[in-house]
Amino acid sequence: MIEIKNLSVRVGDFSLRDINLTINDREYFVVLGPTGAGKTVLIECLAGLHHFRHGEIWLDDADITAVPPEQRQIGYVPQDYALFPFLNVAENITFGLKARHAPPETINDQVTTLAHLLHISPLLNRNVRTLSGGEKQRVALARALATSPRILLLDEPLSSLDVRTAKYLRLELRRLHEELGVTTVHVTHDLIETEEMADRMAVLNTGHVEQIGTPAEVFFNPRNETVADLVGTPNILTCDQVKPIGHGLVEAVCGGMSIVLPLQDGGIRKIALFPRDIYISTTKPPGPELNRFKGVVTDIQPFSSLMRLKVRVGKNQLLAELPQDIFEEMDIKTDQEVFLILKLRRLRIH
Amino acid sequence: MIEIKNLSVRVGDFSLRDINLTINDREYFVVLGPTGAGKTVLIECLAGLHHFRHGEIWLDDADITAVPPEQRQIGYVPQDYALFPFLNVAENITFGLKARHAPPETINDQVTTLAHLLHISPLLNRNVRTLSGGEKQRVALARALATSPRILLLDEPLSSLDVRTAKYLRLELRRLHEELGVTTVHVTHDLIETEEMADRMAVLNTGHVEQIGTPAEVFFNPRNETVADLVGTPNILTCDQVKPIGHGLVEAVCGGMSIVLPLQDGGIRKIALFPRDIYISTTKPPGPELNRFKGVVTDIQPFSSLMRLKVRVGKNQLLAELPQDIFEEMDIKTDQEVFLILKLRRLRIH
Amino acid sequence: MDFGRSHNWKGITSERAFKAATISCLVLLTFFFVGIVLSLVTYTNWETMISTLVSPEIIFAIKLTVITATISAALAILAAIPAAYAISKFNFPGKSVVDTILDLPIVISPIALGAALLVFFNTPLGMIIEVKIARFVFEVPGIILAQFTVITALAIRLLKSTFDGIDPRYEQVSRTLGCSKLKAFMKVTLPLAKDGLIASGILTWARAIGEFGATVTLAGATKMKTETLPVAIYLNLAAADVEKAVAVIFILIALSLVALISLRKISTTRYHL
Amino acid sequence: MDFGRSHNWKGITSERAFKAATISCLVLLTFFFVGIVLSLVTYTNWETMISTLVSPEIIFAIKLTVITATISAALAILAAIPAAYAISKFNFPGKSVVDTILDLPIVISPIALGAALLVFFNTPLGMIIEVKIARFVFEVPGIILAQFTVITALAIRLLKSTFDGIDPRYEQVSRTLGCSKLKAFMKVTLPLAKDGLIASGILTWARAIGEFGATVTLAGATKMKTETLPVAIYLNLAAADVEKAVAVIFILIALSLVALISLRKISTTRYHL
Amino acid sequence: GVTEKRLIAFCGSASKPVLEEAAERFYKETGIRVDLNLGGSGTMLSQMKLARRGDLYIPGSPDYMVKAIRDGIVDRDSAAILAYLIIAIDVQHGNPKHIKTLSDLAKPGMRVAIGNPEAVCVGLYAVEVLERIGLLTKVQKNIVTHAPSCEATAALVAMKKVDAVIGWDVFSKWNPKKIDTILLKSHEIPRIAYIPAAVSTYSQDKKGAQRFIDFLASPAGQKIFAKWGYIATEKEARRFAPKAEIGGEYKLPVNYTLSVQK
Ligand SMILES: Nc1ncnc2c1ncn2[C@@H]1O[C@H](COP(=O)(O)OP(=O)(O)OP(=O)(O)O)[C@@H](O)[C@H]1O
Ligand SMILES: Nc1ncnc2c1ncn2[C@@H]1O[C@H](COP(=O)(O)OP(=O)(O)OP(=O)(O)O)[C@@H](O)[C@H]1O
Ligand SMILES: [Mg+2]
Ligand SMILES: [Mg+2]
Repeated sequence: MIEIKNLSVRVGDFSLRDINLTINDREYFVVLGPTGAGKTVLIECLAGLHHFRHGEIWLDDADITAVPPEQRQIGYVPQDYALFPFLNVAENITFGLKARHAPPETINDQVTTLAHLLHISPLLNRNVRTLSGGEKQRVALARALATSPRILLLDEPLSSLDVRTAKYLRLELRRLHEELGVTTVHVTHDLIETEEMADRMAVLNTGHVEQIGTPAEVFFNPRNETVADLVGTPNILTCDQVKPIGHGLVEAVCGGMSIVLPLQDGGIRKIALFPRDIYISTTKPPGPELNRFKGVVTDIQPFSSLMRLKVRVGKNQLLAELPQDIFEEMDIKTDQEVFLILKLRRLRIH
Repeated sequence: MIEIKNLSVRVGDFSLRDINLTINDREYFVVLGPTGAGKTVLIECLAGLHHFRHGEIWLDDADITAVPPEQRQIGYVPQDYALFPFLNVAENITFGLKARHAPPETINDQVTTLAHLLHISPLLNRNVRTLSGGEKQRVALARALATSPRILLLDEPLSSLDVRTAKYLRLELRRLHEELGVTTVHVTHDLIETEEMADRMAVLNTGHVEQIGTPAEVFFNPRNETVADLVGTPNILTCDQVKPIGHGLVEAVCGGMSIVLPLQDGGIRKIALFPRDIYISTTKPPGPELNRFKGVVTDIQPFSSLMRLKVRVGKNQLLAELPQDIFEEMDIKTDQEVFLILKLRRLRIH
Repeated sequence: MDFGRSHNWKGITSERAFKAATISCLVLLTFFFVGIVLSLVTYTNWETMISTLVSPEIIFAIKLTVITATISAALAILAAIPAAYAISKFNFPGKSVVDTILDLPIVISPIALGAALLVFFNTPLGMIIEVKIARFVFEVPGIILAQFTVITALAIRLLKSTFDGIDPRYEQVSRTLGCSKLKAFMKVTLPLAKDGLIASGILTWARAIGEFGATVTLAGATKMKTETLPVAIYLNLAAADVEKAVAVIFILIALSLVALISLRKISTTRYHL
Repeated sequence: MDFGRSHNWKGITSERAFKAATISCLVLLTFFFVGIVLSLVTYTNWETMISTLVSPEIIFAIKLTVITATISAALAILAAIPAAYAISKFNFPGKSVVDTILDLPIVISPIALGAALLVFFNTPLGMIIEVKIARFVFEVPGIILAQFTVITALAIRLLKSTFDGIDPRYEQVSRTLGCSKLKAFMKVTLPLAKDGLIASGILTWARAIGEFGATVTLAGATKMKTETLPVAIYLNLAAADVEKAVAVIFILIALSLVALISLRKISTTRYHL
Repeated sequence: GVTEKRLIAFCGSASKPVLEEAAERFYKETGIRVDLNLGGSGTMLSQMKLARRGDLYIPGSPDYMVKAIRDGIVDRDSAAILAYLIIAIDVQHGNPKHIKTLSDLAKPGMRVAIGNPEAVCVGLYAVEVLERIGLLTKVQKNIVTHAPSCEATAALVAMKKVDAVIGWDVFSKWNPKKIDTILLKSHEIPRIAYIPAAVSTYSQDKKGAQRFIDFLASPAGQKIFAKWGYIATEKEARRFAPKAEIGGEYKLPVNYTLSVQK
C-alpha cells in the first residue's frame, strides 16, 4: 500500500499542493489530469526524484520520504521512455540488475522471461534507436520490471503511440498487471484510457487532487465543476425507454431524443455524452441520419480556449464545445437553429 | 498547370525516379505515400529546393526547372510549419511581402484579409512559440498565402494535429481552396485525408509514382499489388442485397455477411474494407454483436512488420492485418476459428 | 532542478554528497584561479598601482588594447561567419583537410604564428601587401592581424556548432517567400544564430584582449605605439619591474571583468526583448 | 544537401554564387593559415631540418611536449568534468560570479598566469606544497601545472555545452533502476557525453601542446629539462637562429597534424562501433 | 642521480651556446650540473624575483646586474666580468644598403631599429652613441621599432625586417650567414659593455655557484668565450675603444621621446 500524506512540492513556478492519496496493493491506479496538471511531478515524487517541503510518502509501514530512488524498489517508465541510446535492447533491460550486482544467471533468466512475456525476444540485439514507438514502450516496461519492483510507475505510457498500437498495448498492460500483480500508478490525460484501465482513479488539476474514486463514480458523479469540466462535463441523459432493433443495436429514447447505440449487457439507464463529442453544424450535414438532431442554441459562453454552447433538443439541454476559432467562423447566435451529430462510440452507458 | 516531366533526383541514398505528373489549374492534388516514399523530396523539387539530374518542371508554358525558389510564386507550408521563432505572428505573415518590398498599404491589407480569412486576427501580436498546433498551421498557411502564390504546396499539413483539430482543418482547407482557387499540391500518408480532400491523387512509393487518378479510381481499382498494399489492399465486398432498417441505417448482405452501416445517398453496390480496420480476436469479444463475425483462418503471411491473415467468412475471403508482435502473442494457426470486428466508420462505400 | 531552496529540505545524503563534490570541484578550480591571481597581491604596491593607472602609457595601452581587440574580434567573427557556415552546411572536396587545418592555429604557439607572419611579409606577396595596402610589421595594423590570426580558428569552431544547430528548413521556407540565398542567410539564419553569435563574440574578444605572443612578434613592443596591455605586462617583466607588471595585470583583469560582465548583461537583456 | 555532385547540374546562379562565396571565404582563411605557415619555408634549410630532427635536444623536447600535454589535458578534462557538470546542472549562490571568473584565464595572457603561479609558490601555502608534494618551479611538474592552468577554463567551457545537451531524464531513470547519483553519472551521463568528451579532449590537448607563455615563466626554459617544443621555438628565435626555430615549428606542426588526424580517426571509428 | 648537485643559472639567452659548452665542461670537471634557464636578461631577473630562487645570474649586459645588485638579488662581491661587448652597427649579410657610418643611418628611407632603451641595455647604449655624435634626432626619424630584447634586436636584421640595428659586435658571430657587423670609430664609442655574472642571494649552494663563476672567469672559460667570438679580455676590448668607460650608467635624455617613426 502506498500512502501519500499532505505532499506539497514546488518546481519552478508550479506547485503540487496538499496531495493525499492511498493506493492499495495490486491496484491499477490511474491519475487523470490535463497537460501541466503536475502528473509528471507527482510520479517523480513517488520515484524519489524530487525533494519536497512538506508531506510524507509511506510504502506499507515504512516512511520512504527520504529514501533515494535507487532504494525504493520502483519500476519507472517515463513519458518518453528514455531508453539508453548507447546500449542495445538486452543491455537496457539488464541495466538495473547489473547496477544491483545481480548474479549472471539471474540476469539471463530475467531477460528471457521478460522478453517472452513482452514479446520482444527477437529485438534483444537491436539498437534502441531503430525501434518503433510500441517496441520502445515494451522495452522500457521490461527494463522497469527487470528489477522486480514493488510499484510500477507509468507516465503517459501510451500517449506517443498511434491509435492502433495504443489500443493493443492497453489490453496488454492490463493483462500484465493481472499476471504480475504489481501495484501500478499510471498517469494520463486520456479519458478513455482512464476509463478502460483504472481500478481506481484520481483527478489532478493545477497541482491539486480534485476527486478520487472508481471511474464510474467520478465520471457520473463529478464532485465539483472542475472535475466535471475535466471529465468533459458529460451531458447525462436518463433513458425513458430502451428497445432492441436487431443487429446488436438498441434504440434508447431519452427526453424525446431517440439514440441508436450498440446493445450492452446489463441494460441502459443513463447515457453520458461529452460536449466535445457533439459536432455542431449550421447547415444540414450530408450523409445518413444516424444520431443526428435539430436543436436551438440557448446560451453561449467562452470557456478557456473553447466556446460552450447550450443547445435544447427535445426536453434535454445539451452542452456542446467548439474551438473558439471554429465558433467564430460559424457565426452562431443564441436562438439559432443548429444541427447536432453525436459521435457513436463516445456514448458512455451506465 | 504544373507539369513534371521525367524528374529524377538523388538525395543521399534515396532517389526519386522518373516522375511524370500533370496537375491542373485550380485542382486540389494529393500525393499519397508511406513514410520515406519521397513525398517531401518531391514537394521540395516543386519548391525549387533541390537540384536534380534529369527532368523538367513546367508551369503553364514556362520551364521553371532552373528558376530559384524565390521566383517561382509558390506558397510552401512545410511539415513542421517552421514559423520563424524570432518574429511574431504578424511579422511571420508579412515576411514574404517585405522580402519582395511590397508597399506598406498592400502589406497591411493583406494581413487583415488573411487574418480574417483564417481566423487568426486575435493572434497577430503573439509570439509563435506560444501557439497551439492548429494555430501554427493557420499562421503558416497565412504566411504562404500572403504573397499570392500561384501554387500552394502543403507537406503533411495535418499530421501533427490532434484528430479533432485535423478534422476541422480538413474542412477549412477545402473551403479555402474553393474560395481562392489556388492550385494545391498536398502530400500525406493518410488514406482518409486523401479520400476526403483530393480532386485527383497520385500514389508515391519508394520514389516512384505508382498510379494517378481520382481517389475512387485508385481505391477501388488499384493498378498493381503495390498500390493495393498502400491503399490498404481493400477487401471489396459486392453487396447482394441492401435493406433499410430505420434510424438512418441499412443492412447490407454481401456474400453471406450481414453488415449494418449508415444509409448513403445513391445506394450501395460495393463495400471496401481495409485489412487494418478488421480487428481479430481468438476469444469471443464482450460487447454488442454489431458487425461481428466468426471466420476461419485460411492463410498466414508475413508482410513487412505485419502479419496478414486470410479469413473465410461466409463466401468471402477477407484479408486482415496484425502487428507481428500482437500476432505472436495470440498464437493463431491456420484453420483456427477466430472472431472479426469490422470498424464501422472505415467502411468505404461505392 | 530546484535543490536546496527550502529550509526543511529532506535530504538524501548520497545525492547531496555528489552535488557537493562536483560543486566543490568547481569552487576549488575557481579558488585556484582567484588564488593564483590574488597571490600577485604580495607584489602589489598601491602607489605603483595608481601611478601606473594614470600614466599616459597605460591609458594609451588600455585604449589600444580595447580598440584593436574589438576590431580584430569583429573581423574574426565577420570572416568566421561565412567560413563556419560553409563548413557546417556544405559538402565539398577536401572539407576534412580544411577542418584539420583550422585546428592548427590553436596548436601552434602564438609566438610561432607571429614569426610566420613576420616572415610572410618578406615574401614577394607580403611585400606587395605592405607597400600597396598597409604596413603591418611593427605597426598597429600588425596587432590586429596578429590577434585576428590567433582568434579566427576559435571563432570558426564556436560558430560552426551554432550553425550546426540551426534547422535548414527555416532558410528553405524563406526562399519560397522570396528571399535569395544571401537574403535568407541575412534575414533568417543570422537572427536564429544570434545567441551563439553573441557568446562566440564574447569569448573571441576576450581571447583577443589577452593575445600576446603573436602581437609582440609581428607588431613589436614599441611604447605608445604598439604596446597593448599584455605587451605592457611583458615589457615590465622584461625590464625587471615586477610591481608595475603586477599593476598592469590587475588593470587587465579589472578591464576584462567589467567588459565581460556588461557584455553578458547587454546580450541577455537584448535577447529577452 | 547534395549540391554539385552531378555533371549536368542545373544551376541557380545566385545560390551557386552564395555557396561559392562562403566556401571561398573558408578556403581563403585556410590558405591564409597555410600560406603564413608555408612562408616559413623560405627559411627552411633541409640540412638544419634533419639535423634538428635527430638532435637529442629536439627528440627530448618532442617527448616532453607529448607527455606533459597528455597528462595536463587528461587532468584538465578530469577536473573539468565535475566542474562543468556542476555549472551545467546545479544552481547555487554565486554561480554567475564563478561563471565569469572562469572566463578570466582566457583573458589574462599566459605569461601573466605563469607569473602569478610563480608568485603563488612563494606564498606560505605554495611553499608547503613545494616541500610536501612536489617541486613545480623550474621543474617538469611546473610545465604540467602551467598547461593545466591555461587549458582548464577552455575544457570547462567546451564540456559545459556538452552537458547542457544531455537530458536529465536518463539519469533519473537510472536512479530508479538502482544507481546512486555517482553511479548514474558514471554509467549514464558519461557514456552519453562521450562524443563531446572526445572533441573537447582533442582541442584541449592541442592547446596544451602549443602552450608557451605560462610554461616558460613557471618552468623556465632549461635545455633537456623543461624545454618543450614551443619553448624550443622561442629559444631558437631568441638566439636569432631562425632556421632552427623554423625547423622546430615544422616539427610541431607535423606532430600535431599526425596526432589530430589519428585522434579524429580513432574517435570516429570507435563511435560507429 | 638523486645525490647529484644541481645549480640553476638565469642567463640572457644571447650567451646560450657559450654557456652550454661551459656548463658541459664544468660538469665533467666537478660533477656539478648547471641548469641554464634562458631568456631575456630582464625577464630572467623578474623570474628570479618572483620565484625567489636560483643560484646564478648571468645577464647579457651590465645594466641588469646593477639593478640586481641594487635590489639585493645577487651578492655584490661575487660579481665578475666574463666578456666584453662593443656597440656597433649590424646590417644584413653583404650589406646591401652600403652602410658605412652612423650618419648613413640618418639617410631618408633607411629602416633602423634599436632595443627598447627603457628595457634593453643595447637600446640605451644606442641612444647614448647617437646623442654623443648629435645624430639622435635625425636617426630617430628612421627608427621603425624598438625590440623587446637584445636577441630580438639581432633577429630583426637576421629576418630582414630592418636595414640596420645598433647592436653588439657579437651579433654577426651569432648568425654569420645573416648578419654583418660594421665597427664604429673608436672615438664614437663612449662605453664598453660586458657580460657579468654573480651569485644569487637566494642560492642554497653559494659555494658551488661561485665555483661556476670562477670557472667561467678562468682561462679555460675565457677560451670558450673567445671561441664563440666574444671579446674575452679587457685588453682586447681596449683595442676598439681605448678611452671608453667600462660599464657605468647613462641616463636617457629627459627630452628623449620614445615615439618612433610613423
Ligand atoms: N524542472 C522544472 N522547472 C520548472 N518548472 C517545471 C519543472 N518541471 C515541471 N515544471 C512545471 O510544472 C508544471 C507541471 O508539469 P508536469 O510535467 O508535471 O505536467 P504534466 O501534468 O505531466 O503535463 P503533461 O501532460 O504535459 O506531461 C508545468 O507547468 C511545468 O512547466
Ligand atoms: N537531405 C537528405 N540527405 C539524405 N537523405 C535524405 C535527405 N532528405 C531525405 N532523405 C531520404 O530520402 C527518403 C525520402 O525522404 P522524404 O523526406 O521525402 O520522405 P517522406 O515521404 O516525406 O516521408 P515522411 O512521411 O516521413 O515525411 C528518406 O529515406 C530520407 O531518409
Ligand atoms: Mg507529464
Ligand atoms: Mg516528409
